[in-house]
Amino acid sequence: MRNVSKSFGGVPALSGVDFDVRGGEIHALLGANGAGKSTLMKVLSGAYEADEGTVDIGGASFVFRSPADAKAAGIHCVYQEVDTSLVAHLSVSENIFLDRIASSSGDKWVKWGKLHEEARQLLRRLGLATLQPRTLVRDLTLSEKQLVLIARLLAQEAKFVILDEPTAPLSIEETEKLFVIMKGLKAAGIGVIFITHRLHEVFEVCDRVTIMRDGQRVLTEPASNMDAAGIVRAMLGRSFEEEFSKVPATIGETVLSVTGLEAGNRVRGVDLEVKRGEIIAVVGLVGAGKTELSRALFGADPVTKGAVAVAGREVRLRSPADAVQAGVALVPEERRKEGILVKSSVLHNLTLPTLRAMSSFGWMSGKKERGFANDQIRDLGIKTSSANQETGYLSGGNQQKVSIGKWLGTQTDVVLFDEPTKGVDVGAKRDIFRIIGTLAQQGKGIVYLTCEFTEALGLADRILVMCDGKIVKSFARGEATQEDLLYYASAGREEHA
Amino acid sequence: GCGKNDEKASASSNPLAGKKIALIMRLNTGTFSAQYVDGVKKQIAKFGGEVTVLGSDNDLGKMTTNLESAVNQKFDGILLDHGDPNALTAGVNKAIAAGIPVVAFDSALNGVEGVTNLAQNDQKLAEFTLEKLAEEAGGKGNIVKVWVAGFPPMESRQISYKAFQGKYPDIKEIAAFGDASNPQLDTQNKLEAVLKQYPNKGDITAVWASWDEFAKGAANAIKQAGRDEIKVYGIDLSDEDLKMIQDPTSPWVASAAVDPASIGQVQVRYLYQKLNGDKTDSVVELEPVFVSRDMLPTDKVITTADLSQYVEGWGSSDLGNTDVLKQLETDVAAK
Amino acid sequence: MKKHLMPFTFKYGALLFIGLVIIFFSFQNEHFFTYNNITDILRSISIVTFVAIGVTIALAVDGFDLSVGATMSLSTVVTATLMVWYELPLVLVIVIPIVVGAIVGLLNSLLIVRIRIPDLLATLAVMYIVNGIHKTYTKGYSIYNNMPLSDGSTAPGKMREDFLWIGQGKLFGVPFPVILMLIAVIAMHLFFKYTRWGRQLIMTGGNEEAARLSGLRVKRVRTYAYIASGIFAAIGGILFAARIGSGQIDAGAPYLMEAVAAVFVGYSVFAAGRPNIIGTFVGAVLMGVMVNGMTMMNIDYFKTDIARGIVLVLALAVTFIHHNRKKA
Amino acid sequence: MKKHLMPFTFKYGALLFIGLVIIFFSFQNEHFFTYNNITDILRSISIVTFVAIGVTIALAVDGFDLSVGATMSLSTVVTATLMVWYELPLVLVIVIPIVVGAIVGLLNSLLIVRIRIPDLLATLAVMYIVNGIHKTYTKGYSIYNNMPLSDGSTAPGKMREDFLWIGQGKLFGVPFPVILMLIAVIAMHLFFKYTRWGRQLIMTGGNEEAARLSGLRVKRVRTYAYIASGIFAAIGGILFAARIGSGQIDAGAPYLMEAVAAVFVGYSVFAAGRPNIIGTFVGAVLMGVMVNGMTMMNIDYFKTDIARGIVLVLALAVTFIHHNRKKA
Ligand SMILES: Nc1ncnc2c1ncn2[C@@H]1O[C@H](COP(=O)(O)OP(=O)(O)OP(=O)(O)O)[C@@H](O)[C@H]1O
Ligand SMILES: Nc1ncnc2c1ncn2[C@@H]1O[C@H](COP(=O)(O)OP(=O)(O)OP(=O)(O)O)[C@@H](O)[C@H]1O
Ligand SMILES: [Mg+2]
Ligand SMILES: [Mg+2]
Repeated sequence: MRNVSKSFGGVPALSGVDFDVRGGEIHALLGANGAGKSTLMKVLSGAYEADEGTVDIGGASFVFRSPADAKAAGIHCVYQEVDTSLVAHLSVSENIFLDRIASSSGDKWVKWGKLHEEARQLLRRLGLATLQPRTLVRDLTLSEKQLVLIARLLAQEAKFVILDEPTAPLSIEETEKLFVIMKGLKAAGIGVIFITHRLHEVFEVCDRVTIMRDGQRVLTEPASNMDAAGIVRAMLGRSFEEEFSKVPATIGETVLSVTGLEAGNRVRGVDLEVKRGEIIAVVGLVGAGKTELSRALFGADPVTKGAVAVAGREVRLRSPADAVQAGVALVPEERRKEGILVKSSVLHNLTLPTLRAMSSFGWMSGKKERGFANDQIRDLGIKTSSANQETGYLSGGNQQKVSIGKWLGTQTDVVLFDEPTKGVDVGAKRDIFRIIGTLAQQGKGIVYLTCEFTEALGLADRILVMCDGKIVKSFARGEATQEDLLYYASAGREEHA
Repeated sequence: GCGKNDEKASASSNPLAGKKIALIMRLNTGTFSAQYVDGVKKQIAKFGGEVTVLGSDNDLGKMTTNLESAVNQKFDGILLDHGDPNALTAGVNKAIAAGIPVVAFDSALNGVEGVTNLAQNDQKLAEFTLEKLAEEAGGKGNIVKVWVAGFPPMESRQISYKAFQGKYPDIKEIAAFGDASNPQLDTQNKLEAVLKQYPNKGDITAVWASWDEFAKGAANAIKQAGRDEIKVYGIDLSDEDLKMIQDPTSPWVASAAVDPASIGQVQVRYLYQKLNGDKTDSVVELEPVFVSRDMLPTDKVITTADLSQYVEGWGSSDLGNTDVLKQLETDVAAK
Repeated sequence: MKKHLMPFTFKYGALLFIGLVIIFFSFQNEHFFTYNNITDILRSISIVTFVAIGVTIALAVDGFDLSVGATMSLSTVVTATLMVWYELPLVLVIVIPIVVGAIVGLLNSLLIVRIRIPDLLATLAVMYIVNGIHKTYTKGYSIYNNMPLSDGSTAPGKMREDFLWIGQGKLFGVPFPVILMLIAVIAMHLFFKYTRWGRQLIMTGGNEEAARLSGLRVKRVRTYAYIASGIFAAIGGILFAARIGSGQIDAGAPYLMEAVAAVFVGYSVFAAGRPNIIGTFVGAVLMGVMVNGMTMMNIDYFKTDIARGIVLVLALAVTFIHHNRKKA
Repeated sequence: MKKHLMPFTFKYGALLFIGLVIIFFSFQNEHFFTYNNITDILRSISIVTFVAIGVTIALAVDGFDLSVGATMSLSTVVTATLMVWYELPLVLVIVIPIVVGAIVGLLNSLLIVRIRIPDLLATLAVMYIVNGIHKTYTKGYSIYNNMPLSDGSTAPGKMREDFLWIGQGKLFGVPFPVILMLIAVIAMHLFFKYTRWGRQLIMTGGNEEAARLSGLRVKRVRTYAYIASGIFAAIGGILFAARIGSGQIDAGAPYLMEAVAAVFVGYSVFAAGRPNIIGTFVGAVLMGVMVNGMTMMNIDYFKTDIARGIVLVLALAVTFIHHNRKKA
């Protein structure tokens, strides 16, 4: 790709980027949130039309106007936003072969039997033998959806393959399987572009690394020439230690206690206790039930059994509104869908839970609102042109900060964080940890649900390991290693399987 | 005859009692329709029968369907209201082949053997009011026409209107509009615009409204604008309309109509003549009646039921009555 | 320069367009731009504006309310029968239809919020039901002063003079329905812009799940929105009865489409691309101006539909061409 | 046990419900379940089924087409004038209205796909325009054999006998429109289920972005969908003219809501929760059965509207209560 530029509504996302991939290599594309990685790949795969620049393949120069053009040139992509590329109410097979059905050549009639059979074989290659090709995609988990998209890739005759943060929702085993597949593609002479925020994965599979910052390419080097610190420095433009400077907080009385909580299919009897000022991490593999636990504690999903007490008072949480009243807040996992309103301004998002406090006799006070919003923007370091900016245009990390910031005006005793660092770059991640530390210092109880064990080890006062809907083990700070956590998180699973 | 009714009839002394009649209507809302349905229902009740109303929401396709399902359900007799010959001929033939007598009102089914067609003379209705308008205006002036095409009676009235324009070249049409979907208020709003356009007294002599729903809207607009020099001439007459014409402050001064209730009554009588096996005329003309304010009492408010006392030819129609039918009424009443 | 021009035409394009339409008609006919005619136009749109405000509120929470026309019909006949059949005092004559409208709204929200039938489907079904109810209630008759009843007697009551004044009277030389309409437009605009509840409606419409997870009682908010929609439709019905002085059957049917058209034109005002009260009002004004102006020009009634459609397309095109260019 | 029962009632609940309605009517009236009456019911729904197929296709690509009623009206009068005014041969009498319908569809897609006006808004505007055009074309008159023309002469032609047979004739004892309808339903069902183009439509409707990213030219697909919608509405109009033997003004207006209702009931058939051809057909049958059965029971025609609305609610409730319970 040569000299690619692209801007959105006057704001440049890419400016004059050159990027090259060779057949038969795995090329890591790295950068902070909003660096322009996805945008570059969308240009390469024809999803966006570049304002400037060309794509050269084997000497010929192309300008892709649609994904169809890019596919004709042998470029296929698994996009970061999984749901944008799946049709929820269609079957797994049809989603796998979406490109084939969408093409204007080939069979005019759809032969369902054949299609399902081919899908079954592809799924087996990915180690998903249990997944029925006839299942509707809307009934799948996020990781299964991601794997369906990877299966779709395997069904193509590609020359170049783009994987935009495919490992974010995958478990460790699934990630390993994906790496095997990526190596297979590489061996077949296909060029693979791999985007991730997990640096150790880069060293595991990648041959070369390209790093982007603020819409520009910073460097391209063989992976063997780089180390993690160097990558982070290049990404952020400054040196940075990925460390968890845990702020000490005084631990007080119990603020949240949960006994025998059951909800949905995945929460099967959870006991939990959080004290003021304490950060409790709940770790588990993908699918352990962390998200459902957080939703149940927030009243977002119905609770079938069990008791919850906040600040010593027994509460029944029928809706999130009840939870907020009881003093519980949730920063949900899927921020674009659940955490923020993408079409509303930053200001409106930030003041949404505190409308009552921002108004008197029902009338909104513009001054109070602006004051609060500007405070949050300053304190949390939200990068936005103004409080009136549409939130959807912020980068992922900044959206996450808005999703956290809106709770800071409420009288909360307990804050639940569900994977708040997913898809967030290291700089923003550090900001988020800082905010969490401050909240703990203020005497709030924190529940931090994550599948990143290092984060739990660095941040938490206590770590609970969740497996198959139950808390199977509890560690105090400094007691556990990453291996211990992994052991209990997966051993528990074997026990129950 | 069909077997089922013989059993029913045996319950009553008179073989004509206990008949099941279908009334198939094209338009089924509004006071005119409601009064017409009432006329039909009352007369059939007097004959000891039972009536089913099949409305068609102004959809001829639905009307055809209704006719066909009435034949399938083996009604004893079928009444049609405001049909259309192209749409209904096939169905009517089917009914007659099945031995079900049909009497139609304003449906122009004259080409079909065995059907009695009641018709109100729409051209004459229009003529009456237009002549009155010309007379009161002294044969000249500016008028507003409220009319809409697409309905057979409207199109007949338009023929008279054309003739009227030819006859009185000094009467000029300065505006024309009309919308059947929201007849009253749309007319009111549009006429208000026209009144603003011609703001001086004497700019507009009269409004000719080809339908009472239009006339009501026109009268309201004029009254509310205080332009009482403009008179409204309408067509059709329901109780509601009558009240407006009687009101001395209302601009609506005259209308021409056939009593909707008596249309229903006469139609039923002809159907029962057929059921009795009588030979009936294939065309029956219902004479329209002209009603203007000066014919009506000023001391009390009347309804269309009392109108016959003041206006000759209204509602008193004994048309279609026979001795057999009178006997039937007494038999049923006696039971 | 060009960069500045674009957002301007984008934001004010629709208003400019309406201005041009008004200027055009003013040149066509000297009587068009007179105080009396302007107030007439405003009076003629007062009913549709109320219905359209209802539609706007429902759309603000991302729900389409197809039942407003039927609700208006029901309210019209109920209003009239309360006076003609039952001779009730003015307060009840106004309050009862509003309560009826609220009940229809409640039924809608029950189906949509509780049973979770999609909005278009639920309100379509309710439209059928309410249409059937209002005709069954009057047996297909329109309601008017001292109407004959089916038992042969005449109805005891008349439409009250003080009631008719609501639709026909003037206050300080301004038709009373126009005053009511302006109050409603301003109040609802302020409501959406400056009150907590208005904000809750808008946020719920923006993303219901995110709003719920921010602690809003979204079900309650949506319920209120449909109830408000029903109430505004009912007010439209009351005004209709007061304006024509009788209770017409099916009076509301044509108002559904008119109201929706006004709301949609409103999307393009200030380039909102969303339902908004001021836009709705401007949309209603545009429609009223078109009808009035074209009647004055004595344009065939069937051609006015074409003109109306084209104006709608142009107004929308102005908004959405830019709207999407911005995004793409 | 309970677990198995739920999905069953969920999936077949709506069908079961329709079966019960039919059984109920059969017991109420001996004439109901007869060959003649059944074919009559099917014939009575043939027109609305064609229009509803058009609506279904548009909804399949997630687009609402409010203009189908107007397109049907236009097609009806065009068909009639081709015979009555111009005495054209049968082929042209059928082909020209279909082309006209396709043009309306093209106009819709132009506004929606190119100018990107939201579907409801664009098709509402086109509805106004097409309504105006069809009335302007005939100056508001309905078209019938040898009608008088405005110049005082009479029209030269009549509705052709072979044309009328399309709407009124029988083949092997089955009304011809019923045969046409069944062919259309089966063909469109196969089209959606087994052809690449059908799947492309469904894909586009399911997630336009995903379809686009898979290399589908979604704009083209959506354009075709609106054109198809226009064509089916036009066929509805042709059938209407053939059925009633004249060209009525505004004939299509009531068919919009009826078609939409049929499509919506169809959502609940097999618990699809989405537009689907078989569901649409079943929905149309249910509506036809209800009207026919209730007139047989001598239910007041006003009350049939209430019943229709309630049936719609029940059918939808069966689907969506489960649909959402599953998700929640
Ligand atoms: N459709 C769009 N409209 C407006 N701005 C956009 C759009 N897509 C991306 N951007 C902006 O372009 C910039 C680059 O975004 P991009 O998605 O390429 O980042 P990224 O490097 O993939 O980040 P992440 O690691 O969070 O996925 C960001 O500032 C983003 O806000
Ligand atoms: N409504 C739903 N339909 C289908 N799958 C669901 C639904 N809700 C949750 N899941 C899936 O169930 C699995 C377990 O639930 P949960 O999300 O609580 O796990 P988790 O431990 O939080 O995993 P993750 O790391 O993916 O967030 C997840 O993979 C989730 O995607
Ligand atoms: Mg990205
Ligand atoms: Mg989770």
